[in-house]
Parts: sequence; structure tokens; C-alpha cells
Amino acid sequence: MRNSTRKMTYLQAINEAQREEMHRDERVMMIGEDIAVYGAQALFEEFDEKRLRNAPISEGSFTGVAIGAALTGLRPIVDLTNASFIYLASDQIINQAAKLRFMTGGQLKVPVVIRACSYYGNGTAAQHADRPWPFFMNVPGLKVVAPATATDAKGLLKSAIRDDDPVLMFEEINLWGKREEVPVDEDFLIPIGKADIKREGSDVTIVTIAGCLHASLAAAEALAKDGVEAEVVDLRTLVPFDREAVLTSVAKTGRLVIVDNSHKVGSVASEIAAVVAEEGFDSLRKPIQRVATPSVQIPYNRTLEKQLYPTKERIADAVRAIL
Amino acid sequence: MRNSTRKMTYLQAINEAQREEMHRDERVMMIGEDIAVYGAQALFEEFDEKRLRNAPISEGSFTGVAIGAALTGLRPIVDLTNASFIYLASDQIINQAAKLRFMTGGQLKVPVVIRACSYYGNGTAAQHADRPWPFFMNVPGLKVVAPATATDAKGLLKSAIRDDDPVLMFEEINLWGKREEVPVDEDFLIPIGKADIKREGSDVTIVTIAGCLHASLAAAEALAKDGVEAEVVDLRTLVPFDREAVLTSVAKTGRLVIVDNSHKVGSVASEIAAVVAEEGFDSLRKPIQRVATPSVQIPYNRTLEKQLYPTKERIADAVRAIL
Amino acid sequence: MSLDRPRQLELFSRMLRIRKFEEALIAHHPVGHLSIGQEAAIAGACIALRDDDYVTGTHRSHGHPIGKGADIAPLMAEIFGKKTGICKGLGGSMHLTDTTKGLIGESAIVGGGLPLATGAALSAQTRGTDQVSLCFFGDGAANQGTFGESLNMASIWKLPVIFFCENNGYAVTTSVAKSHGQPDIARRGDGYAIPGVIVDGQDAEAVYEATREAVERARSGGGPTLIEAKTYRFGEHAHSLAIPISYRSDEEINHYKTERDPVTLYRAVLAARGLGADVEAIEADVDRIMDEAVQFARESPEPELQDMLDCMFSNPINYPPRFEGLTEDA
Amino acid sequence: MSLDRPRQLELFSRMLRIRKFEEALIAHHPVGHLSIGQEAAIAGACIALRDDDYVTGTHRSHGHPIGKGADIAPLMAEIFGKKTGICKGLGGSMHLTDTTKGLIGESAIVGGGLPLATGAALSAQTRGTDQVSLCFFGDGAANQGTFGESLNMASIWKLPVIFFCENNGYAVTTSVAKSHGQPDIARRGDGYAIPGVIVDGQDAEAVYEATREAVERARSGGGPTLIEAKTYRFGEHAHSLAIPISYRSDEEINHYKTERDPVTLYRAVLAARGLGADVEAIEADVDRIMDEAVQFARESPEPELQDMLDCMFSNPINYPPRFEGLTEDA
Ligand SMILES: Cc1ncc(C[n+]2csc(CCOP(=O)(O)OP(=O)(O)O)c2C)c(N)n1
Ligand SMILES: Cc1ncc(C[n+]2csc(CCOP(=O)(O)OP(=O)(O)O)c2C)c(N)n1
Ligand SMILES: [Mg+2]
Ligand SMILES: [Mg+2]
Repeated sequence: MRNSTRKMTYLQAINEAQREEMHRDERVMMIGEDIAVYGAQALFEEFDEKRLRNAPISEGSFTGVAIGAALTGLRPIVDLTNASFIYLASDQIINQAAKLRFMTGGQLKVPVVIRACSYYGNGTAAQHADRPWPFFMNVPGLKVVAPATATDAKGLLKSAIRDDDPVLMFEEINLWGKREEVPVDEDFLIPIGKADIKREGSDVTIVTIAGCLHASLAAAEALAKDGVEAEVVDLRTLVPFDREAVLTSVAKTGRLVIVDNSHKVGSVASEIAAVVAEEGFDSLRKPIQRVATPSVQIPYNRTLEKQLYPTKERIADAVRAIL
Repeated sequence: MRNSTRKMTYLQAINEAQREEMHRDERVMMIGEDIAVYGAQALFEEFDEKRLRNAPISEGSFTGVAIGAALTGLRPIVDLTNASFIYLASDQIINQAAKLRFMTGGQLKVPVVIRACSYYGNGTAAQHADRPWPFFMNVPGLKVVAPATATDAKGLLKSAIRDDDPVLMFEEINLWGKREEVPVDEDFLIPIGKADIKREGSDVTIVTIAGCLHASLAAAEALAKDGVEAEVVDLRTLVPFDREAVLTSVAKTGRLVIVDNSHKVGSVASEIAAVVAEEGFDSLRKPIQRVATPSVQIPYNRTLEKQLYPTKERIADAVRAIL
Repeated sequence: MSLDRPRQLELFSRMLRIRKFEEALIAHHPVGHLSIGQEAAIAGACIALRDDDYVTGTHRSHGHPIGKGADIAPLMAEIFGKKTGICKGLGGSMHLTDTTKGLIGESAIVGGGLPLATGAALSAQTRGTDQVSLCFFGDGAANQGTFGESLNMASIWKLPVIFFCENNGYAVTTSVAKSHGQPDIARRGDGYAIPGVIVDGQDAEAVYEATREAVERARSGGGPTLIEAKTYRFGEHAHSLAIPISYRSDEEINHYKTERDPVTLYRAVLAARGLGADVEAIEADVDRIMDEAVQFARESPEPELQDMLDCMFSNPINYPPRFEGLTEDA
Repeated sequence: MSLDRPRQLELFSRMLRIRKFEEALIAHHPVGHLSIGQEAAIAGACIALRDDDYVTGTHRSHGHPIGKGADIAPLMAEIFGKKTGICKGLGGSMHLTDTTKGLIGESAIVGGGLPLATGAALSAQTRGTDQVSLCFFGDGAANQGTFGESLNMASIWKLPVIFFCENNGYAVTTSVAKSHGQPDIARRGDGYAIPGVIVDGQDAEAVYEATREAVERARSGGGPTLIEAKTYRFGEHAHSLAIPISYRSDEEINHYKTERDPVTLYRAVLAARGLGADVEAIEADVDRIMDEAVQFARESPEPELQDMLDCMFSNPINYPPRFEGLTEDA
């Protein structure tokens, strides 16, 4: 049991995490629109409907309802489905969830998890294609995770559900289908705040955010053929991010490329670059490179959309530019 | 007339800008809660009430109403009063104002100005004390200004009102009372996107954001006594920010301190640091320093609050750390 | 006054164009949220408007511009993602917007159009025109906070806006019965002192009548109206969307398709009025329009990166920024 | 059942504590949004609740914890910004929250408490307790989108929540007449099939009666109620806030102060019932409590930076971060 694994997709891993935690702790519940449509349908056979709330289209308030429930003994998981809807809930997340414990002098706990998924390549266009993880970076009191593999998704979501503070989990639709062996141990957790070196290397550090891991690993393989060994640091947790892991790797390589699917300006990549420019400056041998999405809205036309996100090629080029 | 000035406060300069533009262009109007209370009362004597809409407490929708009016021939100024309320309007700002022109293939214009003010030192506590300018940095399609002087406030607000794209203007309550000579010329404008060197110097570059200008100038004077000449670059426009001005100054000084009242993580200061670490790396002689507000919510207790924001001393210390 | 014959035929033509436009999509480019089944509600409302009246819509956006009388080819090309599309291929299926017909945006953010339509009405009132604004929204959107906020502002300022709910009974898989405190959205108007009207959304002329009244009230300074058209979507929430659960019965679906098809129903009405020949002429005409539109869309070029950049700002400032790497990619 | 005498006296005592608490503030630490004039609405509602029932409040937060029976001294110390304050001096005047009395937050974001209270009710229902949740909100808050969203969810899930509107006629300078489609907020309940009740907010026992009924409905699974208490604030929106315009008449203010003072009115009722002596004992007692509270607040220490950091997270991770420079400043 302890070390056994099962092959499953990222989305299955998320639902396994939710299932296991709902069995383990009756305070855990879910709320969201049409949650059955987004993978949770199996849960309806196992759990009381009271713990699976199909919400009206009221993102602002059903997120607030979850926060209110978290203040009073439940441990809700909010499924916002598309990440572009999160702005509607941002007041409740920022002004309530992130502040209530502080404002009450520590009298309250806010154990709520908020899931949101970014969409790609389906022609959903600008109002359904945001990658808003940078938004919540600046808000003290929140934790933000963005796993790139099924194993990390299961382990981080379970840690988030067991955490007593508000945690945002960002997913990407093109990760949902990725399959791998995932630990079945019900107490398998990935700690919040710890990055993972997905590939060791000594020539350059590639810090990857959310789903960019996969293009980054591909770029690293391509670079290896030219004898360039890239270290791929999968951030996994965006807030608080693992500065030690990043700084240690940069101390070793002296070169840093940061890869992020969100728009470049004001991105998580910018924060990492800033921290390294402050704390790791002396080990930096070359300019930092951010590979991100340019400042343009996401178009409906898929040929255009494809060209905007970081690719294996753009990542490898960025590395070559600082060798 | 052309070059004559009048002494007025920052808030008076804002109201002058609004008055002049409402006289100049009958499409300009205002919407907000209790706008008469926030300095606009004089306008009620001069203009039709239809152009001064006292809104119900519905930030999300009255901002959307302004956007809808902007799409159909008006040029609204939204006064959100306290910047901590902007999250309620963020969906309309991000998913509508910033995207409508793009999503319609350029058929629409969105000439709307959205004002929001950050509060300090009044014991308003965490839900009334945010400095949310970083929040909108990551959104393509928005322009963001944050003037620090009455002259810049008047000139930038007038430019924002005449601009055909959505512009956010962030103010700070402790700037409202600052008085100086302000040009009275009704066509006096400060261009969006241009920084202003408020003090020349060759030893270190201090980039200041919003109201941090004043503590930064004070720090520069203190440093001058020790023979350290700081160049103070007042960013004025946060998006798109004047990268040329910043990079040119850093090329001259080789040292960069960035001062920002908002929380440090994911701040505008982080973005500037990232850009310089990419584009100005070779001219950097020392680590970049960000002087900002730590990752903690704003407390009611004023003695504690005071200690959180950048001060003349903290800025000077940051400079000395990299001499 | 009721519709004269030419307008009756135009109403039928617009309904049929919505139907045939989406049948053409299913055949040639199957994507999007289809309005099949809701044509009478859409066209019946739009036929009561002038070209210069404003309309906002939803993710289910195809019907609104067609109902308002927009040219078909640029709409088709848009869904094909082409440069000749009404939105240059940037907006797509959820955002078909033709400003020349008064459309000011189809919001794929559910509930997002309510304040925009209210703002357009405020604009007309402030500028002193007699334009009105009509907001299409769904039953699900009525649960978004913008609903109450917008109705309230429209009421206090007596704005010339018609809030038109296409109540098709479901929001994706969530029925009105399970998501609304009570099933009649029109009943929510009273809380804001706004008249709430329920109309049979499958009866084109009934929808026209209800909307005409509301438009007259709005144009004459009488303020907003909330209209709820009870209607039904024949297809799935979105074309080819896999729904793992069953949330409505086949009986229900079949009943609407066989007994309550708005196009069939209105066709019969017109035929009974002796307009059968005109109807057939319209049918032939609409088929031809769709064939030409599909061919136009097929043969049109795709947009380029520069088109995208050109649509970002009205007054670009340091844009596009070189450092973004975009121009290298381009 | 109506209030027995001990509860009547407790009700009066709570009303008087709110009044005297704020008079003590005016005398010794003049800040904040005062509830003077609204004591009957607040205490009358709270007296119908159990200690373990939940309450959310507003920026006008002083009355709610006092009405719910919280100890006075920690509330006073909080407003003085002291470490001994109920929120360690971090929350302040707009956030007086005592969780031991079921309070789960006073939202200074207008309308922000409506979903929180609804969520507390959902929590009670899901956990299978018979607790209820009461949400205090203002007339202005009824125009926030969270109002309709929260009422709707409470209705569809039959949640044990009481939406209690302190309608004092104004939101800062904006009258209900100018900001609401129609003046009765209770009338908005019908759109969600929620009973809407209007009660005289200056009559303590009338408020109690209306709330008791709503609480019984909620506890017995009957779902939510919307109560609108018509009341009045005697002072300015916030103490010592400069308002450049006049938005309500002196006649109106004086009428309420002289004819409709809830404390005076209820005192007379109790006196007429022969409880004059008990009332005087309470008055003496309350004066003493306030004097002690002010002294306690005065003599209490200020919070330190570490207290702040300790209240940020329940499970701190790499917190506080050294690089933030905070610990250097400390
Ligand atoms: C704010 C927001 N939340 C959720 C969604 C996802 N979504 C798209 S359509 C839809 C259902 C809308 O129902 P309704 O308003 O009745 O319109 P219909 O689809 O029935 O035409 C949902 C939930 C969205 N697009 N926007
Ligand atoms: C979201 C939000 N918008 C605006 C404000 C500023 N504000 C504070 S109190 C208030 C008036 C609230 O009126 P009402 O709900 O009637 O409560 P009352 O002050 O009358 O008790 C306003 C507009 C706020 N705190 N939050
Ligand atoms: Mg529907
Ligand atoms: Mg009020």
C-alpha cells in the first residue's frame, strides 16, 4: 500500500484527492457550478448531496458561502471551473478569505480551497482564456499552488484541503489528460511551499510555472543534445514560492530562464526574477530571461493563439541567448 | 495664460481636470458613490445631474454601466473612492473594458477612466487599506497611472480622459492635501507612459511608484549630505511604464532601488526589477533593492501601520546597502 | 400597432436565418452554443427595435446579430476564425458582434452584459437621444449579482432599457427549478419596481408584442421593463459538449422539437394568412445566403499577428512592446 | 412566546450598553460608525438568538457584538487599538468580532457579509446542527450583487439564515429614495420566494417578535427570512466625518431623537410595567461597566509587530519571510 501507485490522469488524481479527503474528513465538501460535469460526478454516488453543492451562477457569493462555511467548521473546496471567472470572486477571496483571520486577531480560521482551470487551444477566446495566478501573488494571507503533474496535483490538493488557510489551486486544461503513476497512499502529500527539481543540470536553471514544466523538460532534452545541461526547477507552489530552491540552483548554474504561461508583465516570473536580482545577483553570470505570453489578449483563431504561449523552441532559444 | 499656474492641492487639481474636461467635452461624465463627498460637489452647480451620477453601492455594475456608456458615446470617469473596493469591479474592468475592443476586432472603443484612492494612517484597517495597482499590471489592454504631485495628477487625468482606451488612475489619500503651483492651461497634459526625472544624480537610481516620490526625494536629500547623488525617477505611469527612462538612468548609475507602497511580492517594483535584470543587467553593478510593504495585512493600530510602509530611512538604507 | 405583413415576413426570415445559420455550422464547422429552439424569442424581440437601438448578448451569441439584421457572411467567417469575420477572427462563436446594427458586445461572462446594456441606456438618456437598449441574458445569468444591481440602477434613473431573459429552463445541466428560489424570473422585477412580463418564447408575435410595449415605455421615458421569454434549447448546452449526466428527459426534448418548434409554428401562422408563397421564397433565399456565407468563410484568409496587435488599443502607447518577444515570433 | 421579564431587562441592558459604549467613545476616543438610534433593531434581533447562533455584521460594527452579549472591555480596548482588544488591535472599529458569541466577522466591505452568513447557515445545515445564522446589513448593502445572490442560494437550499436589514434610510449621504427602485427592501424577498417582513426598528419587542418567528422558521427547516427594520442613525455616517452637503433635514433628525429614541421608548415601556427599579439598577451597572472598560482600554499595552505576524496564518509556511525587511524593521 504505502508505496504502491496507480496510473491515472491529472484530473483523475484531483478527483481521487477530493474523494479520499471527503472520506477521511466529513467536514470536507465541494461547491461549484455543474460540478458533476467537471469530473466530480462519481462523488455523487458516494456522498450526501449536502456535501456536493451545485451552485447557481453566482461566483462572488458561492465563494463567499464557502468562506463562511470554512469559518464555521467545514472545509470547502470551491470549483470555479474556468479561471477567467475568478475576478467575480476576487473580492471575497482578497477582502474576506485572506483578511478575516488577521482582522479578528487570529480568532478565525479559513480552511478553504479554491480551484480554477485555465483553458487553451479550444477557441474559447479572450473571456475564457486567462491565467490569473499573478493576481493573487500580491495578497498577504493566501497560498497559491499550480501543479504540473498528476502526482503533484494529488499531493498538493490534499495538502491544500488539510491546510487551515485559504489556498488557491490553478490547473490547466491541457494538463487534465496527462497520465502517470500516482501514489495511492491516502496520506501521500506534497508539501506546500516546496519546489521540485524535475531535472538536474549545471549549465542553466529553468524555473517553470504550472504547465510550462512539460515544454521546459522538452527544451532541456533538446539542449542536452547540444551538451547543455539544464536544471529544471518545477515551482509547484507560487505563493510562498521556494526561494531557497531557486537561489541554490542559480548559485550552481549562474544562469536563469523563467517560463510562465501567463502574460509577461507583472507575472510570477517577474517576481522570481526580482528576488534573484536582489538575493542571487552575485551568482548571476548573464541576464535573466523570462519566457511568457506577450501582452495581447487571447484570440479565438487557434493558429494565432498557438504562437503566444511558451514553447520548447522559445525556451531553448532563451537558454541559448545566455550561454 | 499658457504658462501661468495656480497653487492648489492634488485633490483640487483632480477636480480642476474633471471640471475642465467636462466643460471641454459634453461626453465626459462622472459616476460613483456620494461623489459630492469626495470633492466633486462644486461640479453639481455647473453641470446637469445626468452627467454626475450618484450611484448605489454596486461597484461591479456601476463600473460596467460606465463601460457600457463608454461603448456608446460617453467618456465616463468612475470614482471607486477607496481602492480596496476595486476587486468588486475587477471582472468588468478585466473581462469587459480590457477585452471588448480586441474581441470585437477593433469595432469598439472603451474611453473610460477609473479612479481609486488608497488610504493610510486613519485606522481604516485591512479592508480599506489596499494598494492594488499590481493587480491590473498583468492585464493586456489597460493603462495604469499613479501620479504623485498635483501637476502630474491634473495632467495625467486629463490625458486619461482624452484617451480612447480604459485607464486606471490610482491616488493616495495622503497626496490629496499636497499643494503646489499647477498649470492652469486647459490643454496642459502629462503624456501617459512617460516617467519624470524629479531629481538628477549619477550614483544610484531610485525609481519611485505613486506617492513614494516624496519619501524618495527626502532620502535623496539625506544621501546628498553624505555626497551620494541619487537620481529619482518618478514612474508616474505604471502600465505601460517608461522602460527607456529606467534603463537609461540605470545605465548611468549602475545601481537600482525601487520604492513601492504596495506589498512587495508581485509588485510593480518586481516587474521593474525583472525588466532591468533582463535588459539592463550589464549595467547593473550591485543587486537591485526593492523597498516595499511587507507581506502582512494592514493593521488598525496606527503605530504598527506606520512601520510597514517605505520611509525616507528605509530608502536611504537600501541605497547605502549597495554603494 | 401589430406587425404589418412585410415585417411579419422579415421576422420569419430572421428566425429562419438563425436556424439555417446554425444548421450550416453543424454541417460545416460544428462549434459553439446554438440558439436552435430560441429563434422566436430572439427575432421577436429584435424586430421591435430600430437599427440604432443597442443590444447586448451572451455566449449563445449567434442569434442576436442575425435577429438584429446583421449580414450573414461576416458572422459565418468569424466562426470559421477568418480575417473577414465580423471580429477579424479574434472574438469567435461566443462574441458575434456587429456594431453597425447596434450590438455592443456579447458577453461570455454570464451576467456581464447586464451592466453594459444599462450603461448604453444611460448613455442614450444622457446624450438625449431616443435610442433604447435591450439586454439578452439567460435564466442562469439572473442569478449573477449584476442582475439586481443593473435592474436597480435602471429603475432609479428610469433608463430606456429592456432586460430580456431567454429562459430556456437550464444553465448547462442546472435546471431553473434547482437554481432559482422561484421559477419566474419576471417576478424579480417587482423588488425594483420594474414591470415583469412573462411571454411564450416560442410565439414570435407574442414576443414582438411584449417587446414593442416595453420599447414604447422606454422611448417615452417610462423606464425599464423585465421580459421573461419561456423558451427551450433543442441541442446540448454547447455543440458536441460531452455531458456525463442526464439532466432533462428525452420526452421533454421531443415535446419541444415536435410541438413547440418556433420556426414551424410561425411558418404555419403565415401560411394560414396566405403568405405561403412568400415564405417559400424566403426559404430559398436563406438557403442561398447560407451557402454563399459558408463559401465566403471557407475561402477567406486567416488573421495575422499584426491584426491582433492592431485591435488591442485605440491609442497605442509604446505598443507592441518589442521585449515581449512577440515580434520575434511573428 | 413573548419575552419574560428577565429577558426584557436583558434586552434593555444590551440596548443601553450599545448606547453607553458609544457615548463613552465620543467622550474618550471619538472614532467610527456609531449605532446610536439603531439599538432596538440590533439588540431586539440578537435577543432572539442563542449564543451559538452565528452573526455577521457591517462597518457599523459596535452594536452587533454588544447586542449578542459580548464582554465590553475587550471591545473598548479594540477601538483603542490595544493588544487586549478583542481583535488584538488589528481589526478596529469596523470589525468588532467576538467569536465566543457566534460572531464570524463584521464586513467593512458593504455587502460582504451576506454570503458569509449564508455560508454559516449552509455549514450548520450540512453539519446537522440546529444553529441559525443572522446577517446584519444596511439599506445600502441591499444594492450590492451579493444580496440577490445570497438570498437566492439561501432559498434554493432552504438555509437557516435570517437576512436582517438595518434600514436607517441612508448610505452615507445617499437616501434610499434616491438609490433604490422602491423603498421597501423586504419587498425584494418575493423574487426569491423568501418571506419579507417590515418591522418598526425603534420598537425593541416588535423587532424581537419578528426575529423570533424567523428564527423558529429557520431552526425547523423552513428556510430563510428577510427582515427589514426601519430605523435611523442619530449621528453622522461616521463620527467626525466632514460632509460638505446637506442630505437630511434637521427636522427629520430631531423628530427621531425626540420622538423615536429606542432606548427612551423601551425604558418607558418597562417603567410602565413596573420595572423602573430594575431599569435604574441596570443603568448604574452599565455606567460602571463602561467606566471600567475605558480604564482597561487606556491602561492596556499596544500590540507588537510579532502579534501581527502571528495572526496572518493558521499554518505559516516560510513565514514571516526574512527578505520582506519586516524583521529588520522590527
Ligand atoms: C461568470 C461565468 N460563470 C460560468 C460560466 C460558464 N457557463 C457558460 S454558459 C453557462 C450557463 C448559462 O446559463 P444561461 O444564463 O441560462 O444561458 P444559456 O446557456 O441557457 O443560454 C455557464 C455556467 C461563464 N461563462 N461565466
Ligand atoms: C463595497 C463598499 N463600497 C463602498 C464602501 C464605502 N461605504 C462605507 S459605509 C457606506 C454606506 C453603507 O450604507 P448602509 O449599507 O445603508 O449602512 P449604514 O452605513 O447606513 O449603516 C459606504 C458606501 C464600502 N465600505 N464598501
Ligand atoms: Mg438557460
Ligand atoms: Mg443605511
